Amino acid sequence: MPRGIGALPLPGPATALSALLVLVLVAWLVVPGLFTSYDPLVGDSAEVFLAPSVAHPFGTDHLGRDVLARVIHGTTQTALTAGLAVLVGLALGTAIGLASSTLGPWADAISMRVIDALIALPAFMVALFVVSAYGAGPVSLGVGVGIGSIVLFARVTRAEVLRVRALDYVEASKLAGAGYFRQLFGHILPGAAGALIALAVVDFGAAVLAVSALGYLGFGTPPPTPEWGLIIAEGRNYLANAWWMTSLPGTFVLLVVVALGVLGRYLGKVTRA
Amino acid sequence: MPDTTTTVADTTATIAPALRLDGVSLDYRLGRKRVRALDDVSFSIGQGEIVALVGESGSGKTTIAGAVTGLLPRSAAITAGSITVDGTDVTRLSESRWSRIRGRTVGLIPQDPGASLTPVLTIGDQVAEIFAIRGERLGRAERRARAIELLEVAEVSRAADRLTQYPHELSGGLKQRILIAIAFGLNPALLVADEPTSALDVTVQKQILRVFDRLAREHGSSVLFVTHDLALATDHASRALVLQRGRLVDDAQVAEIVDTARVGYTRELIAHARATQSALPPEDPAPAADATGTGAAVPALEVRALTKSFAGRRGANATLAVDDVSFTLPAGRTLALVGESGSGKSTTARMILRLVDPTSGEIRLDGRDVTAVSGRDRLALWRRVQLVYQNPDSALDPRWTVGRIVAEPLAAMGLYPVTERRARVQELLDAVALPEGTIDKRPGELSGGQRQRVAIARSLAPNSSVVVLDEALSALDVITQERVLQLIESLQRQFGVSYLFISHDLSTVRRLAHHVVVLRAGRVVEQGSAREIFEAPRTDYVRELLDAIPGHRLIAGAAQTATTEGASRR
Amino acid sequence: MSFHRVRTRLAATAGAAALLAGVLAGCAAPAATGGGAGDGAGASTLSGSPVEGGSLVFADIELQTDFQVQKAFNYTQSNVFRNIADRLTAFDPETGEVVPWIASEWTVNEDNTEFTFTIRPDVTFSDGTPLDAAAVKANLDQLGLGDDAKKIVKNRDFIGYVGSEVTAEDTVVVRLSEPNADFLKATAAATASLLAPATLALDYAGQADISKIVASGPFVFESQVPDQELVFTKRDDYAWPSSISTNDGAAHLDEVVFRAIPEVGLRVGAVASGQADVSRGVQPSDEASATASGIELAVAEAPELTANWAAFRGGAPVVSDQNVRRALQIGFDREALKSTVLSERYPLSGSVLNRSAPGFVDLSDEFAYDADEAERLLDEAGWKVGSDGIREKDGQRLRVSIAASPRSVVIKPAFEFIESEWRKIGVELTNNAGDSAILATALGDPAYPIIGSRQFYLGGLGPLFSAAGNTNTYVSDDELNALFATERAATEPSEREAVLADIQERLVLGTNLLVPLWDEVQVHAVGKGVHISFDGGTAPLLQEAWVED
Amino acid sequence: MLRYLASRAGQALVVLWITYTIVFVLIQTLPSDPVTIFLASDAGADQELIDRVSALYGYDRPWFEQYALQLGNLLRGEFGFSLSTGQSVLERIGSVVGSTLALASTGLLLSVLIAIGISAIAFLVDSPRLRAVIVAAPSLFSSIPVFWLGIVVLQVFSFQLRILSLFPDGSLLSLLIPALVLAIPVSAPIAQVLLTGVEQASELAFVKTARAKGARPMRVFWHHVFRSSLGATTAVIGTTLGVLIAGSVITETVFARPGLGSVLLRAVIAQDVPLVQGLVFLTTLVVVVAALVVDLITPLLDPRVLRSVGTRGVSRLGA
Repeated sequence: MPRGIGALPLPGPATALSALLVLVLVAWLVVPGLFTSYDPLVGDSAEVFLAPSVAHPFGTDHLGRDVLARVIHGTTQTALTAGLAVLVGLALGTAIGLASSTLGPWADAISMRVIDALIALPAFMVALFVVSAYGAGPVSLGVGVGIGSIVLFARVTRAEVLRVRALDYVEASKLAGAGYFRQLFGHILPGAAGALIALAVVDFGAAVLAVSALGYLGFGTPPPTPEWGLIIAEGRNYLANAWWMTSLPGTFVLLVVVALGVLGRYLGKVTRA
Repeated sequence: MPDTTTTVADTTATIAPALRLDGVSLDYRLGRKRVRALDDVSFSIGQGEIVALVGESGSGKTTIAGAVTGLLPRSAAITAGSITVDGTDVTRLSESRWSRIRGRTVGLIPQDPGASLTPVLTIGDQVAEIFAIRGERLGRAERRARAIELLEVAEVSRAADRLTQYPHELSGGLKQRILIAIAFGLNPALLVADEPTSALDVTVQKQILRVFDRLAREHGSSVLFVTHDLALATDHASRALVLQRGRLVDDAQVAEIVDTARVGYTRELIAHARATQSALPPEDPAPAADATGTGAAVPALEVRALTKSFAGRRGANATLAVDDVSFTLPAGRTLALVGESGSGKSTTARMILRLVDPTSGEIRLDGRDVTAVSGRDRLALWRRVQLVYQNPDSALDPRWTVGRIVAEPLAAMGLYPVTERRARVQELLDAVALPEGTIDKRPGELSGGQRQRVAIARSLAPNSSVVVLDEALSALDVITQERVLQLIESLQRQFGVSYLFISHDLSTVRRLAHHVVVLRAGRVVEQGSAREIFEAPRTDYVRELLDAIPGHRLIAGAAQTATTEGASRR
Repeated sequence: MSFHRVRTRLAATAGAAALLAGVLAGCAAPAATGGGAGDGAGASTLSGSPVEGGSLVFADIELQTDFQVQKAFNYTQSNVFRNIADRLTAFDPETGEVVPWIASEWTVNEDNTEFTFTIRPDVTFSDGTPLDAAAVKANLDQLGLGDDAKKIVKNRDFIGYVGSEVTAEDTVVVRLSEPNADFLKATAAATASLLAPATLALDYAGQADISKIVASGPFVFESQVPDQELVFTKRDDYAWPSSISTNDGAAHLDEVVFRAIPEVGLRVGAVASGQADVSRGVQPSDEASATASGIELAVAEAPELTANWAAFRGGAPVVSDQNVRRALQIGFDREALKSTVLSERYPLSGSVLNRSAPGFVDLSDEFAYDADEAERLLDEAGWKVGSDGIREKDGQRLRVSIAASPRSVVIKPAFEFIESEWRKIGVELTNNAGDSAILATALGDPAYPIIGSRQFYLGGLGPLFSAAGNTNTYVSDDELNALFATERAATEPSEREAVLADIQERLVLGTNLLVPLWDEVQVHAVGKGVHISFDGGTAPLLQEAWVED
Repeated sequence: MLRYLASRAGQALVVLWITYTIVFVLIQTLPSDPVTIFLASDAGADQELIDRVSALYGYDRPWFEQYALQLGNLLRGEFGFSLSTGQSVLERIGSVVGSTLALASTGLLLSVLIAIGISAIAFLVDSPRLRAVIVAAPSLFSSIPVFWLGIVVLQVFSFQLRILSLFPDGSLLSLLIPALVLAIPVSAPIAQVLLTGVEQASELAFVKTARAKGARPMRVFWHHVFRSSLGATTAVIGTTLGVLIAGSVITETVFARPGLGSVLLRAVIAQDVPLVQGLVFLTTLVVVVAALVVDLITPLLDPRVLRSVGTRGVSRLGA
């Protein structure tokens, strides 16, 4: 196979669809009002437990609120929580990863032990503990879940930095007289960024699920604020007589997570040049 | 299966040819895009014939090898024509059908012995696997005996011990021998050898090919010998097919090619090959600074008793990577460090660049001792000595523009006022003869040769007096190689820069070097002026090296064709 | 209105219950009669002649691991204790009277400080030791004084307990430092279950371990799979049930198994698929489908408990203003609440106490829904409507939050509804109902604005709301404390009824500390052929239950 | 090898110590005093009792004393008593650890089988469409909320089909089905590793060699593709234990199974510090030991690793 071919990945239909979905989400984030006329908080007592219909594509819940409206308006809170989680993981993880891969053997040994410790310390346990201790809220949820993804980011950062550092052009810039930070910000980080961005995108999806799991265990974002994880978690109580309350938002979130995965992999491919 | 006689040079029209391609065109799918890799390629190989398939990277030779063995990536699709192997049409076969054809009908000797053996299985398992594939039920003892037998035929040393070893414990040469043993063990009608030795040292290459030729003769197998090296092709094949950008441009008996190549492209290749083979090393105008280095002028670089020992892992005793190496590089000259892989030439270079700390010895640059410089002094050192890497793809940050790349030393070392830097960069790009506008391009938009030129420009940016060329030509195609080579020479004349030329390829060394230092296992075997080394080598090792350079028939011309080993037998 | 009570075996019929339910609901809800004839919606199912033998699976919402009797405040604990242990006295939900059990009779001195119990003879613990006066004293002492060495808290209902004295082999005299008429009732509570001396000798860990608890009840611990099931077998020589039991001897059932279904949505299905005979905690939205699939819904009322309420906490500045409290009290439509997230099986409460409780006074007209009045009060309190509809006062939003136990199936949705109602009058509510962790912290935090709860109050309302230490309001209201004192001192029933009325008035209207919500009921799904009844604390009376085969 | 074992054991101890410290810090930063929470039930909070209990558990000491005290106790295997149940922590954990182990190990086994199945099919099918679907499976699996899956499974198997007991009845099915639910998300990362092996397979030189020998696709998969990704796979399995625990917390809740999951949940809710500490310490111990075992067997499965032994490479952690 000739060299070069296969290196340039064109977005396939799956990637395109995923991107589209994410765009829709962004729109929901900015102007949710444009996408639904229903109030996500105040329901209509006369319209409880309505099955999905044209008027209510996702049906209505136990308070007669339009489930789709809650999903749409829930985007904000979800993005806030999951976003914070990703941020925590990214910031701390990258820091540890950089330390271990650029600050010499001692730093490496220490950070690797810390990483091992974080692996050994079940992430979910920590999340559970943080959230229960500080009460469920966007911040505690975000931080609690975020701690869990530190390991991932640390590992990927380390692996990527080591990979990039091994490339001749980094040594070349050293020979060109570039100092630590020049190399770091000029070559190493930009080289590793791709994989990290990709991971961040995927991790976002994972965070949404983790938050949902916590919601199921009773540590969800307190109502009225709608949040995907909690919508699914709470809806489960009505699975027997109102399957749509949990299943439709659940399927939707599933699609989102998968889409983010697809995008993440694509970004990974593109940026890893 | 129609047996036409239309194909070129079908010497055995009477029986089914071992291989026949009829107007084969092939595309690679990339998303919605299609890239043509082969365009209407037709040829055939007679029973017992050894045919070389020559072409540069990207010419499609590997694609042909893949198509013939059914090992193309899934993105490949044959759009026209047919492929017939030993009488069977294999143009469109399912994987399972292919698995019945492969091995016994068509075998493969892969390109990269290093990666071609399953790392987690013992050699024994992988050799013995062919018995299982052939459906032979053998007892442990017998399986072992047969495996050893196969290995010994391929001249694998200590065959019995190898069975329990894992690939990563063996040298590249051994691995390739084992792969050859496996391929011949299945005794296929057609054997495809895909660049079988491109990853190996010349001397090893020679031994391997000797074994290969012998086995091919003994088995009377037909061989498709894929290579980028015309010299190699002419040494080992009776007929040569020349590919260029997916088209078959030439198909002729080696004898003819050697005398009178009809096709222009072939002629170009021949010319280059001959040039590198036979050209006399450049004359050294100045009195050659002799080994003791007491030359008149201050040498650009002086190395005295340089030694590097690596501590063995977990108590294993230390190994000497570089052992008491001394040489002198006169100003404005080129000194070649020659040696096969593991000879310590790269380590030496890296010590000179102070990327590796010497264990002992002394390095003098323009007379100043730089053996132990660090911090600021090391920066100062790098202003004088620069490095050009083997692989231009990894040597340039794909995210940076050429301009920024070349300017990096200037920026980092704070040379030239910011305003003048771009001008300086342009100047350098002109010096390495890169087209207008390259300055704003990114490496991805350039060809391999152009990238290497950018790398060279960067190495010259800080007005360095010594440039270390670490295998700087080996990654390039022959024609490109030639051009870059000429550039390097002209730059030396222009700027009087001195080169430390690290290479395993004696033919390029011969073109470039005034002085040659031959390393083996970290020690200097022989050194002296290029002439002495190439005309009158004093040691057997160097002689062996020189002898291993392929292309004897090219130099000797048509006369030797009949007698050279590996010639076709009909 | 006793006729639709769980324990009325004769009167209760589907029609009657449904009719009443309809009345209470203010509209005839379909689900009420859903099951059709034969299955009395909301009635006890003790009809026909008992069948001996068999096993009954009671699916609770969770299984407790801590059975230290002092802390048996949860249904999950009292449900077990009711069937394995006996008490000095029993509470008759029909009459609201305290009736004899292990104490065959008793006398109280005129100032309610000295109680003399006569202990029924021939009662033995399952380990053979006699339940005599000495054993009773041992129990009362631990309850009344606690045992610090064993980290055992004292029973909050045993106010002023000084000590007991065995005056005759069948007589125990209890002395209190202050009058407490409610002491008698306190001895009828699950938290006053009598244990064998052997058990009392154990430390906290030992007493918490159900497998180590020895008592005198109709069922005896057989085996357990921790966190999964508790198995009890009938005690053949049991012959001392309280006078409210219809079965004077040993239990009909050979064996009872307690299991847990934490998932609300699975509780009806468990009974429908025959995997549980009785399942507690059916949520309103499942009632219709339950009756439709021929499952009986037994509604256990809880005169031993208070009604469901929301209590304002003294330490929280936002609700320190009585106008605000009043506004929140009348600021939501209870009928809508009922029709949306509750069902006709949940009577709207008219006070702190359940309608079925003795001394209940209906104050519901006094806090009827009046949004305009609520808004007026809030304006008056200085809370002006802000840009996003939520009221503000000097930069601070009118935000309150509520914590409540996850065990109630209706309290979280109920407050989701109330949240949307309060939003209309400009109040923002953060609904932490169902978050156990927050509840745990909130209980100890006086500044946490609102707690939603309902509690056993056999020891009187005093312990729940008197001293500043009470975790419900953290408010010590002198007038209230005075009332509590008079209540405890009161000897004449009529006198006590009057005081109790004043207390309710004071709590709900005087201080507006409590927002009455709905009467406490526990809706159980009961499988076909299962006959069961419940006591005044909604605990199953398995001694008189049976299963048709 | 001995030296290596020793050094890894040393590392394991360090890891344990770090985790203990992390947990200790977490607990110290608790906004509320666990003892208060424990005692401030509906019964009302009695301050003197609170003080006495905290003294009893040593929570009144300065943090550094507590740090040393509790660490010492853990090292001596004294896990103290659960605040919320008064039981000995070991007793509490011991009473349910069995069922969690059963669930977790079965789940792990199933997830590995699922992963192998997926990658095998992905390697063997010719149709690119079908392959695309199969390759998407892992990311799908890791995107399904476990509790949702569990409840649906119960509705179907227990209520509709009535073949599964709602309460764990010790039957094989009542173990297999929850284990399967648990295995779905756990299989995802394992499958991903195997799949990357499969995806590279078409480029990998040694796979080419194997195919060139004329080996049938199935043989190529087992002897070469699968066999050579086995090292990486075990490494990943070593790191899925976290997911496994998270999964079992939820699975155990949905299926009302007793186990560490539900114990942990209650302990955390009650902020039962000794119990939480004990749980975390023990699970950490398990995970660390597992990682150690993985490290020791990986070289056997992949001889290449031996060279990098001693330096725990990221590659082998499957990042």
